[in-house]
Amino acid sequence: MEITILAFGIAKDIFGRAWIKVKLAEAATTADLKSHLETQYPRLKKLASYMVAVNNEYAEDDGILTVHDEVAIIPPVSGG
Amino acid sequence: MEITILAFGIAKDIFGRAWIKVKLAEAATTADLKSHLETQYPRLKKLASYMVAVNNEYAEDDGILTVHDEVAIIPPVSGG
Amino acid sequence: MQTQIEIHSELLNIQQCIDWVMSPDSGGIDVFIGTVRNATKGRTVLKLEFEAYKPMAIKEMQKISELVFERWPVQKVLIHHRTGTLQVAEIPVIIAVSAKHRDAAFEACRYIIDTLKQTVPIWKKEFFEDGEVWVAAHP
Amino acid sequence: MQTQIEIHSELLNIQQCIDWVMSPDSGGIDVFIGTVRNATKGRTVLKLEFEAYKPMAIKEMQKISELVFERWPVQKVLIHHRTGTLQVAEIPVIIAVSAKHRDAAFEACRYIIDTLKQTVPIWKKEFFEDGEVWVAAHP
Repeated sequence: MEITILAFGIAKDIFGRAWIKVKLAEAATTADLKSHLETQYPRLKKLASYMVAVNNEYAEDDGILTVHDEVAIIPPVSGG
Repeated sequence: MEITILAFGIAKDIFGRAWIKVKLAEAATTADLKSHLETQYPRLKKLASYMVAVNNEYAEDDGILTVHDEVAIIPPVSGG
Repeated sequence: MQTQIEIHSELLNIQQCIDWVMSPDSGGIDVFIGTVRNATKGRTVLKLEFEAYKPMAIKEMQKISELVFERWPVQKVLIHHRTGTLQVAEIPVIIAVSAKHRDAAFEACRYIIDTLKQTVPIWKKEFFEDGEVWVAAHP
Repeated sequence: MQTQIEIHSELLNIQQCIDWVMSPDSGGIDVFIGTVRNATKGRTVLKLEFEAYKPMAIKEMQKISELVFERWPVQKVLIHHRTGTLQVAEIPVIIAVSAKHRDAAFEACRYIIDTLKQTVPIWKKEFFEDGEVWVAAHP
């Protein structure tokens, strides 16, 4: 399946754009997405941390992704 | 000696005016003033507490008063 | 160490207070705004009257401010207190503290209002439908 | 339980925020105002840029507000956050909390800003004379 991944903050700089598309196996998990992205964009591993958000909620590593989800990469936040 | 005593808040109600004059022995202390006032105005003893201020500072009971001091009765404060 | 302390009977101006404490080397401002509540222990409050022993009150506020600057790394401290008659929802007190880091601003601001209520010679009379009372006067 | 949460790129208006949280049954309001500081760790800051993942940021702010109402007896909670380019001394965030008693207002306000900085998806880029950096991105 092909999923669109939104990027914010430094993740946007790392991807070079505000969203990318990635191809994942059906029933792929958040952890699968992370390892896919880290292979393609090794700079992600240099971050202090980063989270994946699915449908505007922080996602667990074992959460299963579908093509209907809104998926975003959340680097360390720094608002306020 | 005769000293003018300023009154604020409920002390003004108790004295019936914003200041009174009291006659005290030379070298009278804050404690002497208090017992003098409490005899004349027993309602003072009903207060939760009250302090004497001398020259805009809270005074100790053993502080000695002079005719040149600005003396005030400070009932429980409730600003803010 | 910059302090602005005022006691007067005019309306307090929030924006002016905040403008005064702001500074380009501050990262945060904490502001406490007291407001006249419409009830005390279930009794409807019609209005309040504040009276101050002004020279001593200013002096006590200055002491509080000096202690704050000794204890916390803050940049500016403002304390404005109003006197006279205040209606419900009006503002008797504004305290504003700016600091590089927010922790100091929060802690100092809270310390100031807590201490002001204990030491500064200002008195408040509450007016109810059926009477009036000097707050805290009696046990 | 009244909450006002906004994220936008317009100037934040302090007076409007405070007017909104005020209420006749409140006795105190605590307000936290973030301001853009002119330096970070000794380096001169020229400007900041704030970016938000807006729908998720609003949702996270709502969660914070709900938790505040569960935990403290507060009356109104307001969180306004700005996005876009901010100059030194401009205001990225205003948090205001009204309550019957000041303790709840202070504690809730501080909890909100502390938690916002940990969970709400908003990012800040600092611009220096010789470069720029996403705050907190790297260890």
